[in-house]
Amino acid sequence: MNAFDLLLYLALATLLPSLLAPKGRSGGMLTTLAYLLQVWLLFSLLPSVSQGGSVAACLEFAAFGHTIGWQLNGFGWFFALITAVSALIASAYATGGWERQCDHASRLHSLMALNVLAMYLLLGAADLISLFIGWELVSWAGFLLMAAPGGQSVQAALRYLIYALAGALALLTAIVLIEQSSGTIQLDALRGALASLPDGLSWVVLALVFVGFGVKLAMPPFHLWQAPAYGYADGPAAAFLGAISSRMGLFGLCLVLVQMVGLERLVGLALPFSFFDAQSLLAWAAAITLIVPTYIALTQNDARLLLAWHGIGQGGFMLLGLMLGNDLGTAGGLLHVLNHASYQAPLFLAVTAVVYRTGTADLDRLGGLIARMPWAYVTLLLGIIGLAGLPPMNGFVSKWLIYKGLLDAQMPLLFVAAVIGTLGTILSVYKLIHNIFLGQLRAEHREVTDAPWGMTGPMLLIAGFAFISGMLPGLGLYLVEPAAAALGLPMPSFDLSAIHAPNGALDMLVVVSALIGAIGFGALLFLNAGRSYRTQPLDNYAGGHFLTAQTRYQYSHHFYAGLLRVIGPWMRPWLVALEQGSGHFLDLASAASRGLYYHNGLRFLVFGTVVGLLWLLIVV
Amino acid sequence: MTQQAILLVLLPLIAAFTLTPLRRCNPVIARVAGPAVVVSQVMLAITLLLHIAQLGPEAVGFGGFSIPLGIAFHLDLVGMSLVALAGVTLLLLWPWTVESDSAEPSLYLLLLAGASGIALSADLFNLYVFFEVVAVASYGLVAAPNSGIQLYASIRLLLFSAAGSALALLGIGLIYNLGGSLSLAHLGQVAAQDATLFSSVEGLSAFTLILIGLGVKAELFPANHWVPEVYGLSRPRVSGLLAGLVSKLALLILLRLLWQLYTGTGAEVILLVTGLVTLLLGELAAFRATRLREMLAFSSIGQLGLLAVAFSMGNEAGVAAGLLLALNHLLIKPALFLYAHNWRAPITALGGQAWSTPLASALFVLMVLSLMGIPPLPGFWGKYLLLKGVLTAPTLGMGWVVALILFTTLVEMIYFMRLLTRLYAEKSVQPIPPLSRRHYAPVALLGAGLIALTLGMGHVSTHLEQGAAQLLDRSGYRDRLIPASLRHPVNHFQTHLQGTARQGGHP
Amino acid sequence: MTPDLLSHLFSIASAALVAIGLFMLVRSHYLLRALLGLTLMEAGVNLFLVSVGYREGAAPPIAIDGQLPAVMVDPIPQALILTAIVIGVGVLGLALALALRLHQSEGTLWLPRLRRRAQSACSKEDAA
Amino acid sequence: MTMRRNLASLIFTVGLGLMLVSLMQGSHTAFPVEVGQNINAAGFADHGAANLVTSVVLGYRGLDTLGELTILFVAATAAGMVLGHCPGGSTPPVRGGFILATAAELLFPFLILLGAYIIIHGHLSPGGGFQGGAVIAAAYYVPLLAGSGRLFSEDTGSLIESLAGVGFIAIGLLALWGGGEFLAPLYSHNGAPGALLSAGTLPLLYLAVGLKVGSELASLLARLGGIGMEVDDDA
Repeated sequence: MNAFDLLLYLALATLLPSLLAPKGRSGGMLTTLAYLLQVWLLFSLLPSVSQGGSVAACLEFAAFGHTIGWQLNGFGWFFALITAVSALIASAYATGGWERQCDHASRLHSLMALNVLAMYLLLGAADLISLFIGWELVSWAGFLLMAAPGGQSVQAALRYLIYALAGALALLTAIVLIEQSSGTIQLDALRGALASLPDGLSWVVLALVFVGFGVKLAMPPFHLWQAPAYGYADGPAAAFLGAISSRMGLFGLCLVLVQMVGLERLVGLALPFSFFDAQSLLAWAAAITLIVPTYIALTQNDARLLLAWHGIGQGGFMLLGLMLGNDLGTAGGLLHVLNHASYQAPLFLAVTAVVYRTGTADLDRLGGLIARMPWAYVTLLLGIIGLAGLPPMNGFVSKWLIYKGLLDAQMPLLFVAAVIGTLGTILSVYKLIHNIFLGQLRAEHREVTDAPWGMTGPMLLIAGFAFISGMLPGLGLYLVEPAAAALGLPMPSFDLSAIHAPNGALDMLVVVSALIGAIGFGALLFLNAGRSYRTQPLDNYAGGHFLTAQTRYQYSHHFYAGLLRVIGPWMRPWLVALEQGSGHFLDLASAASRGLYYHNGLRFLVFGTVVGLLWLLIVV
Repeated sequence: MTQQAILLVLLPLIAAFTLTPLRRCNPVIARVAGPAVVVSQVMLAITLLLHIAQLGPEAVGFGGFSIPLGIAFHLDLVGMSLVALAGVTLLLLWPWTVESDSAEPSLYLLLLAGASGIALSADLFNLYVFFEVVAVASYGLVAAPNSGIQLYASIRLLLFSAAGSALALLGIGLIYNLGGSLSLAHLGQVAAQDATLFSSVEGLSAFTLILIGLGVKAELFPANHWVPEVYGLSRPRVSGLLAGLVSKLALLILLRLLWQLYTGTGAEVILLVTGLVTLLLGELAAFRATRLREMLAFSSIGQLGLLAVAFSMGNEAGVAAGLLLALNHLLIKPALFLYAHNWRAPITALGGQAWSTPLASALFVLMVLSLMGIPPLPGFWGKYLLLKGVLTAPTLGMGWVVALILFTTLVEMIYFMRLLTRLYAEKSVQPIPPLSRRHYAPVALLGAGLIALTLGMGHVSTHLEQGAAQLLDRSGYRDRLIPASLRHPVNHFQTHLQGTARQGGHP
Repeated sequence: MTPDLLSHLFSIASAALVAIGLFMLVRSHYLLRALLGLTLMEAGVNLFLVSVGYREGAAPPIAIDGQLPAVMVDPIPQALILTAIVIGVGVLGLALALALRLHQSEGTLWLPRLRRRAQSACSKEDAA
Repeated sequence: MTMRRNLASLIFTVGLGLMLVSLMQGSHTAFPVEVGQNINAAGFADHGAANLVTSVVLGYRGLDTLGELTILFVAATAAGMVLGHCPGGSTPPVRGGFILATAAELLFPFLILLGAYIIIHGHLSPGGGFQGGAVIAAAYYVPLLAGSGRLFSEDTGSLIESLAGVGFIAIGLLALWGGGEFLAPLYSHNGAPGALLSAGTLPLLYLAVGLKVGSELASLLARLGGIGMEVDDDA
């Protein structure tokens, strides 16, 4: 019984408290405590998984000539840690007060615990079958968590599940192909095993794997499901899902692309009649993932959907970094997983806190809450700075690494694409913070206060971590190291605050002190600039005329009207139309074949006989 | 020991023959006699199954004639397991509650006798006869409640099935015409000596005719139009029996024929195409089904098509996949039909019904998930092996087959998921009373069987592979069934008797 | 009649019976006529089976005064059709019984009408 | 329209027939038959039955015969279940008049006798249990048609049915438990070939078949005949 076994048992036991004590807060508290224990257990596993080591679980069974087991290595450990911490924060947040407004809190807790268990089973897979089992479990657990609130979330979750199941089928096919071509399903034995596949088969496997894992990563054209599914989930669940769930796709993709196929092979796999190879194709897919959902986020009017759309784009960043194969790209891609979790969770939690108090996430019906909910504002501010990838937050570090990696790998076009993506991010997160916290306060929100400390505490905690790990990126990179080692990818040298690249280093302490210096300078200017006029946030004015609270401040609606007039024609929802169209087609085909069965069927028997015999007479 | 195998047919037969007079003498004994006989039959089957699992398959001749002259049984893992499963299924779905003068128990026993014969017989015409026993018994079972429109269901089944049987008999005649024998092993030997014999137009036409004829019961495409109406009208137990058990019996005959006679003749392609069309039409039709029953009927068609595709691969993985999927379907479909009896309302009116019976609904979900092929339930292993089988099959164009399988599986997943989300929706319009006890018991037992199968998959997998290997083992089948001296039929018992007669006279 | 035609007479007759039987089975909207078609079909198949065992100039496989004829037809198909005929009789008997009952309860044996009723029964059965 | 459909159907049927003819042809050209010839060669010695078809029906393919009896039994049981007990009362629905009724009464013993003869000589000459059983069933059905009121007694019928069926199986099992295989011939040469008492247990088996077929067909016909049916106005 090693720590990994304990972790699995503990994850299983985490399901229990809220099942056994469906009423009251004791269930939630015990669950949170269990997550804390899981985090501690994971840290105790660190020595054994660093340097490419791994820990095998005693959970094992045999079927059809295969031994199916579980084994955690550094790569899985890295994701598992993020999972456990995200669950801890979300659970603490829910227990801390959010669940007072929720009638299915115990269901939420147990479903989140189920998700964590499923993710451990996926991340600790030792072979392709256990990987698939974990994958399906994650999909189903995710579906249940998304559907927990009922109503429109069920439809969104169902849509997700259909995408996920389609992906899983593609994945299963890929697994069978891999098993057949290499004769083994053990992940350890498969390291580099796919490098020698013939080109045609390689493309097939790559395509299937891309569909399989790409669905979870919501890479276009499979991106339609994610935003509503995450956005309409319960707030803490959305934070958890947004922080880690779709990263499982990245995990799987890396496992196949980096570990089994190898990036050298990807570079060597040229697409006929074009100048693309598999690596650049994937990198461009990542870049599209980065850009398209980000600009869709721009048009959203629901804060939760806006955030969820953003989460997709950031996944593109991670994949882009990992596809580079150089040390900076790897470090950036993996670090971005951690960093994204550390700011996406507080963003969702802050928005949830706003919803908790105001009852709406509609960006057209919020505003001016900065004075009413200052802590939520701080959290959201830290989060969006991270999301936009600006200093001093940790998002800046990972994005810097990726930009630098792109330039090092001499991919200027992709660099431009990444910058365009970041631009979109900045624009839309500004819309987010403006429409919620700045501008005119709405009259019905006059009495709103900050969320209870039980909720504010966890979200500030994690936002604080995002800030500190931005200042000291070595903290995050220290956790990334085992993952890169397990994948066999290079890492740049780093210390607590600085990353050393061959042509130019990044020392975040310097960046942060410069920034603080600049802010201090600005503050000095502001404080010495003389008396300022303070207005009530309920007040409004235009052209020097003071207006009352009844007159709406207009700029929150159609926020980027000018920009959208420019890019709007590019954003036709043709994929949505395609999705609906295939649904209609299925309906039509179904009606046709159903109609076939309500006729005098003997005719078909005879026609079938005749046609069969005739065919034989002609062919044989 | 293995000579007792004939008792698997005879026991239920004797019971069925004597049940009517017995009922007149003592109704109480008559009530328990049926189940008791089935139990003893199952026990005998399990004993023989263990015997075979240890010592390998065996052939059993009848009448003391050398085998091509007479009829023989071939006892292998798959056949024996099917006998045992048939007994268990019938026991689970036993008509405990019918009035005492109903003949339904007799029909159940006769069905069991026929099923045992089909599972074991190695003679083409004998298979046909036992198949007819099963078929006629199923007409009776569908008609049993005796109300007007159910009689129509029975007639419809009868018309299809009888037309199919005539075509199949024509096919058997063609085969006899070509090969000059009815013993599968002997025909296999003839086919091995003359490879062109069964790949000729006549040979393949015979296969096609038999495929269509048996396809009526195996729910394969051109002959499965009776399915939605009959399953929609007949009682859930009977629908479950037809979809779960009878269809597998028909398929087993086809498989024995395919692998003993038609290996490498192109007959696999015929089965494959039939299976694919069946699969596609069934799953697509189920997509828009308005009622659970209808959905199950069409999904059953789809599943049977999938089985045909799996078996047509003719490699060990494909056959093992087919066997596992068949077992899965056999465990699940009867239970689902029992649920459907309760949830008769249109699917749109079933919102939130699952909450009123949490445990039974959880079992329902488990079964549906296994049908969809979600790990680690047996259905998943079936799909996995199926893909493995298709991707190792030497035939060209398997990519399309895979694509079709994946597409139909997805369609299946979508309609089942729509159903499940509706069942677990928030609002419950008017709660439907929970499953009655006589339905609950078989459902629970079948669910327990499914869980046991899931947990014991490691153990089952070796037997599945063995069973698949035995089904595909042509030379072993022949060696077991045909004695070394084929040309000189020896009658041991007979010569023994003749000897005594010559020596010392005979009474 | 030429011997060539004679040797094909069996197959032509049985094929004709099967084809006509199948045609009747499919096209008949009246149950009893469909059953007649079924019977014709079975007759055709049985005829074919018997013809399979036929040899030119062969005698029936029956010993007369303890002596078997030199050339005999194949006895197996004869045994087979004996079985097949009885099966056919059984099925036909059951079908007629069903038809009688159906006529008593539904008042018609007109298949399209019955099918319509069955379909509507399928779809409104939950009312109970 | 109808004309055109009929023409299409005609062409279709002819085409199907031609296709079937082409399949059924060539039957006697390549005929590697061994089984039939072997039976012709060995059957007489194996069973001592002058009618080789009988030794196939009851000996070599005895299991088929059992199956076929089973089918008849299933059909009769199912039909009985569908039709119910003695429907339409004990009197036949049609009264045939004096001449018909008397003739049917007179015919009855002769038909029974003929049936019995066919059954008992099944192993010697064309005929046997099925044919004889059918004649016996007719003996009960003719009076029914003639309306003389003689209805087959269902209770006796089912008793004979089950006894005959069990008897057939018992003869088979006797061989199994005697150390041989199911349905192995017992005492094959207890009489001269061609004599009435010959061919071992085959006559006994045929007797069981004859009784079973006779009683089942008779009860089936009795049940069918017991129900009156009006002329269908739809047809």
